[in-house]
Amino acid sequence: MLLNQFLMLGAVLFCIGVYGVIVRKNAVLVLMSIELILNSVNINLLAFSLRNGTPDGHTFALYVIAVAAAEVGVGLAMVLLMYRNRRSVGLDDLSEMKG
Amino acid sequence: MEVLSDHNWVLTVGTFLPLVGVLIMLFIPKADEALSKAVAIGTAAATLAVGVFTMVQFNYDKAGEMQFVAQAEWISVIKSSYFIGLDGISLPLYFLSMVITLLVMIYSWNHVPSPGNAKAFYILMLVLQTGMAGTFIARDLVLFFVFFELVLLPMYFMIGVWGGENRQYASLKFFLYTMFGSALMLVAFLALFFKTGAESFAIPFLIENGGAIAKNTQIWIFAGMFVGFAVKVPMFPFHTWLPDAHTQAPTQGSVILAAILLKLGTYGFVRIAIPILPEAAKEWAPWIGLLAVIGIIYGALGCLAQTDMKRLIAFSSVAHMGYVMLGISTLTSFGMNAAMFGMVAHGLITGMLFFVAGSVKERYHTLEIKRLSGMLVQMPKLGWILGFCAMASLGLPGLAGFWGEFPAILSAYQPAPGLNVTVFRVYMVVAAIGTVLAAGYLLWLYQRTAFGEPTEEFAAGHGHDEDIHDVNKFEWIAWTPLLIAIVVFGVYPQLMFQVLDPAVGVTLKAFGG
Amino acid sequence: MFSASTEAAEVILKSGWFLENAFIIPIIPAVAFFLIIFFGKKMPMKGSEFGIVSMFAALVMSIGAAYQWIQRVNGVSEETYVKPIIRSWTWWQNDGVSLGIGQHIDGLSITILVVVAFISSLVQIYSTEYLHGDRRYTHFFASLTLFSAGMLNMVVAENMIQLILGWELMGLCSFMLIGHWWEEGANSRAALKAFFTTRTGDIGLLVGTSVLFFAANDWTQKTLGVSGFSIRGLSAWALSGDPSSAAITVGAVALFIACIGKSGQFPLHTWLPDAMAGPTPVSSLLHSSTMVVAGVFLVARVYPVFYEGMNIYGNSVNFIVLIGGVTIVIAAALAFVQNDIKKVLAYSTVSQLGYMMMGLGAGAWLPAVFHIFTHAFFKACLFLGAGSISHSASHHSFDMKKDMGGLRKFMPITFSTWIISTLALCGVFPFSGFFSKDEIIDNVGYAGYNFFMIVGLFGAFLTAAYMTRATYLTFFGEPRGAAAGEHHDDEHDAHASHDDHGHDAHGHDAHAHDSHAAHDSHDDHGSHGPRESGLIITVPLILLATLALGSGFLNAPAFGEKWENLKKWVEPRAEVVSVTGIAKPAGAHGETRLAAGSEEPVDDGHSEAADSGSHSKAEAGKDGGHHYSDCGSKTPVGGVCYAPQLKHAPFKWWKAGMSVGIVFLGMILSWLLCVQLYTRKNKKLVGLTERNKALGAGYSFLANKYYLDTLYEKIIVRSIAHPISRGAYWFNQNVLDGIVNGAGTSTRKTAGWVYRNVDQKLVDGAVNGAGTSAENAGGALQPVQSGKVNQYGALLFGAAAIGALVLVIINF
Amino acid sequence: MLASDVLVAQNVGFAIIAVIMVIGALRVVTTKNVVHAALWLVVVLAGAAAQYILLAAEFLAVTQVMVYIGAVMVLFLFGTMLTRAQIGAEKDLNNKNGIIGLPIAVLLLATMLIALNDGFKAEKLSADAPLVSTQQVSDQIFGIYLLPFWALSFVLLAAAIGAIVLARRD
Repeated sequence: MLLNQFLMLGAVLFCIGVYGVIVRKNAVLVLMSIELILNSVNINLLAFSLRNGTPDGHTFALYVIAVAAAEVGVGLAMVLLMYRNRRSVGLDDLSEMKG
Repeated sequence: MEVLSDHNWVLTVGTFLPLVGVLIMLFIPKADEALSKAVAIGTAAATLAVGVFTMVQFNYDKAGEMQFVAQAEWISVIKSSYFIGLDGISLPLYFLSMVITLLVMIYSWNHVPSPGNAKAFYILMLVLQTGMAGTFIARDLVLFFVFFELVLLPMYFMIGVWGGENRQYASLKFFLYTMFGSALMLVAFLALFFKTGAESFAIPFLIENGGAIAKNTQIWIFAGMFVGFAVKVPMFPFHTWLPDAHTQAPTQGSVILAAILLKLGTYGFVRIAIPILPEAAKEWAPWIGLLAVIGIIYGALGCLAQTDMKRLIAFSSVAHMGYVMLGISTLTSFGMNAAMFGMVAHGLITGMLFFVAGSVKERYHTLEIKRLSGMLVQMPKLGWILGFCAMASLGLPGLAGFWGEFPAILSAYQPAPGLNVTVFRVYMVVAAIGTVLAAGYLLWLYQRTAFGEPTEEFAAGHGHDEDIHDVNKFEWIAWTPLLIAIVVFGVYPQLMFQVLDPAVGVTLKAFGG
Repeated sequence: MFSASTEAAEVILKSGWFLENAFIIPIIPAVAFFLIIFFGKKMPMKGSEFGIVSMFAALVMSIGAAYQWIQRVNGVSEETYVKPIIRSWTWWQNDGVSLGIGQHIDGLSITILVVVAFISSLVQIYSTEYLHGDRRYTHFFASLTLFSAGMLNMVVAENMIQLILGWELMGLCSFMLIGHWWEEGANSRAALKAFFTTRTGDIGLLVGTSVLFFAANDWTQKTLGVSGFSIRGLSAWALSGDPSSAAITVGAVALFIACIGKSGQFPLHTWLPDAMAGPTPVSSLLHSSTMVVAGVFLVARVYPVFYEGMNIYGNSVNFIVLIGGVTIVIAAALAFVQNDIKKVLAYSTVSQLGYMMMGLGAGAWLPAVFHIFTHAFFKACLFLGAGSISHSASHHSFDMKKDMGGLRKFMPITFSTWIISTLALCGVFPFSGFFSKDEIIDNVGYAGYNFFMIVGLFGAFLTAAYMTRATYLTFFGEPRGAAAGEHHDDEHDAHASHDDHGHDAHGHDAHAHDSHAAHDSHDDHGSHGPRESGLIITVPLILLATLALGSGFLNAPAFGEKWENLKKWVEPRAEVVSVTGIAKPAGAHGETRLAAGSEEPVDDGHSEAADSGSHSKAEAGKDGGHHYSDCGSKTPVGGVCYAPQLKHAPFKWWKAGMSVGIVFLGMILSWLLCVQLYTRKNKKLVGLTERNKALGAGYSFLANKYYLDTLYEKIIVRSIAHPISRGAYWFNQNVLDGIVNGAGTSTRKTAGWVYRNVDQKLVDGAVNGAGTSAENAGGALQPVQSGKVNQYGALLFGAAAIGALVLVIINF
Repeated sequence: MLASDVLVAQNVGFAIIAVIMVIGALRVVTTKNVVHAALWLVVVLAGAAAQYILLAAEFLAVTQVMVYIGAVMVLFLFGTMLTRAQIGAEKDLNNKNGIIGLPIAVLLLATMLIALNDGFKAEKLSADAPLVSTQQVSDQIFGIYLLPFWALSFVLLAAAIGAIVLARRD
């Protein structure tokens, strides 16, 4: 069982996530893509952890999951707020930073 | 490197004093604007005092060596240390940053752009000051990078909050563009670090070992740095953020941007890219020179096409930094000296021009060149100052601009051994033509704005009379030093050359320069 | 510190305080400039006193220096090379080389110093009256003084950079002075044009200086221990046989382009007539006698460079002679079709400058310099005379046809000075112009440029003709227009009107028929008829006229050797000077000092001079008995030359007689024409027309008169002068002017195009394109600014990806 | 059972799961229907959990299932419900010039793959490597990594409060 197969899987997921982040307009979907990215990271972490036989990877994977949970919570809350304010979750409707 | 002076604390103090000021200001109620202004200016003045002290203590006979060197553990994990020092190249810019900041603050006393909030504005300027000064003394790449980026944020807010109508766009463009550049720059730094055996980020160390890197690798690393610095300079293809940033930024922002921030890029070339990677520099020099002369002509054309005074000045920056980069690209100490001088001169002159533009805007509420006319009739002093700066900027001998421009052109006649002479001589002629274009657009600007009769809408008795007043007290205080400096350096350039020359010589050891 | 050679100079050569400290001369007016700027307005005389005092101080110092220089020269034999007094302080250092600022005082600089200081003083006095009550009186004097500072600095310049400094300062001042009445677009445009045209020429100055510096620096450092900017170094280098012909030719041509611009030589002369938009004193000082000779001065200053680079005395026609000759004719022809008296003078200035250039190009160094000297006096006098007329007689009009005529009765002093200067300009014996101009023409011929000698004579003819015409129109015939006191009522109202609210002096430009009117304003005599101007104006005229009459005798070979004073004092002697001592690494002053000591021709210098003198006896005869040396002809042995050996045409009365004859011919012809044209025009017009139609061109004098008659009635006829001048004028206005102006506009157009299409669409678009699809890649900057999260993501990851890629590639 | 066929089984398992995950992930970023996207995400996350098991991280696998599929997905679905009236396909989920996402993603992927391939060519994961016990993990969390843990707790707290503040209807 190769180390690379996991890493590469991680890489593929990561890139798909990136693609999603860039392409998607709907906030919820963007958040999902971010989840993809995070998971790919987790897979890497665990793979290395197994390779080195140290538990650090696990620890941080856990942390990542926790952070992800928090992020999703806040993110969705923001989406809700946004939706409430402007009946839409299209990210390009967020034009505060537009020049 | 032995410590040349026991005052190795001055640099640290001079750099971080502004932050202390910031701390104090944080406890000042926002309402009490006068106080926070006073504190900020006081801090800047104190910083400048430290700067003066540094200048006094500076050992001019050893301008070539690093002085006031201080080194301390910082991030040992990545072998980066807090390593600072000052030599003939850094000194003028280091000092200039302090002066400009103080003057800008004085100018801001009654020119805080809308939407007010002087406290925040001044805090940003202080932070900016730290970043700028730090960049010029950092002797460790990571440290350099940190300061380099530290400058970015305050400027972003300055433009984004206090800027013109189109500020968000401009600020964002500025931020992302520079960010993009710095990303590559960081990569280049890392590559450098690993390629030199991952031992240290200290510049002297890298200078010693950088030459050993394989040539192709050097070229790649240089490419990274090139983009990073060239965006900041800005060189020809990377310049488009500049006009927007300048046009939208508040006067103070433009002045600092023109006077100091642009220099960070060129300084990076002189201090980091070229000495560390001589081989790559040789390879890149012709291309840098090419972009430089394109920038010269191109910036001039851009100026001629402008209808907005501030935008015109912004474009002229592109042209002038072209001369600086041309000087650098020759890789001769002749050119380097010219470039360094040009950087300071451009800082003084263009800074001054932006001041004037700001005051014009404040009086006429517009910078549309065709709406402005007969400034000399309504505000003779301001008009003459504008004329003075225009003359200085077009490189009139006897004023500072000339000493950055002419030697740069001169140096292009004989670039460093190993560079294609013919190519550079062509550059020389093109650059010389650029001086004429410079005269063209500046005088054209001057003729249209200052000469003639005031236009209808601004003629006396059309409701603008109370706005249109001549130079006021704070402006005088803020401008006089710059004007004097422009004349002094123009009449006696040796003041600066004697500091630069040895240091530049050291920098170019790798070229036998 | 001194460049040391100077103390050594005292060893045998006399020197003196004035010579040693000549560098102060430009500093005085420079200081005065700042005084005027800062305190001028508060002073009783509005700052003019600073200017005048400083100019007189400069004048005194120059004269002192001149006196001491003459002592110095007389102290040694005819053949000895007289060291210039050179002092230099480190001005800036670069690449370890320290480049100096200082003084390089020799006969040439002394001559010009005196001229400049003298004329400036007079013009400043004159201006106090002429611009009395002008709204920018103080500014005017500030600029005028700064101008003098610039010119003087250029004259004493020790090296090219210092020279450029003065050169550009003058450009700046002429910009300010031409545009002095900038309320009118015309004036500010003329100012812009002048500055821009000269600036264009300055490309040549920058490039040429760079080329010469790098070509010469090594040699000069090694041999003389001075930088490649130093004028002395360049001169010696040029004659040392060291330079590659390519380098020195390129350098010389480049420099000469700058001279073309500055000295209004063809084809860059178009700015000079427009420059007459400035106040008349300005035209008199800058655009006749001092600034425009800067170009000529530059050529004379580093003459060896041009001597070698242009291969003067070579059998082929060289660039300088060509340009000079062309300019003479073109400008002189143009002077015929002018009605504005100042424009006539402007074109005559151009053509006189052509003479100087032609002289220099043909190796007639001394006559050219001498012509600068004399021309300064009479041309200044003419301009001030014109100013005096417009000031007192013609209500600020300069139109000879409309507003002048018959003035000799009203203004005798102006008239007589004018006549003297005109005769001098035309080169009538014994007026000063004769001695200088005739020398030039002689020497041009003597150097083998026969064609150009004829050009010169033809030019003299034309000069005489158009000056006669101008004189006639102005002073003879019946008073016309303002001179006859016409429409002086509205003038009066005008003056009254702005005596009431004095501020807007420009208030009545609208109906003032000449742009100069408004600003010479506040002349209380607005309501009188023409009359003589006051003393402040006439005294300078008289002084100048005296010199126009007398200055020629300073160098009058006509009366034999001992009259050739200027030749003795000014012309650098071509002697091989030993520099054996200096062939050490430069810079170390100890060596340089001792070196400089041995540089004095006492020891071996003389022996050389001796034997070179001995073998010169051979050609002494055909060389007009002048001392002969190798300099310029072959590489100097055992030393360096600072000046080439120049030939001098022996003076021949018949030649002089011939040229004077031509001049008189021109005058008489022109005079007769004028009489017929302007006085009896109406009688002649009728009746003769059809007779001429019948008999065609078969008439001699009468018919020609008629031809010219109709010509001035704007009917197309075949005559010599007309097509040339018209053609030239057309060429001038449409082609050259068109190019000058067109260049500006077209650049702006291209610029606009580039800006719109390349900058905004391509480059900026590329940036913006980062986030946007192709179709909106252009104008609307949709993408990066959109502030959309996705696009920040795109940028972020994009950058990351590229960064990673770079890293990966590097690590391969 | 024998290590070898275990390995074979693992490899086969990995392959299958990986394919499913990739497909799922692709659908997540391409589907036109938000709810579907959420469900596809479930698939990916579940796959990830399975991979964790293959990587001998049971505890994490469990956590993954509980936290993600249990909590996060529900959140997502709620979010979807709350923010969008109709469930079903809709047109503009993608922004119009997102197309550049593709090159960037591909470039990134290429880079990574090159780098990985260059880095650990055929490095094996030894099946008999010392497995990490949950106890070790907990020891670390409450041992050397305690500080991050606290930080994390604050993050969660902040997140919770923040979410409430944001989402509170007032």
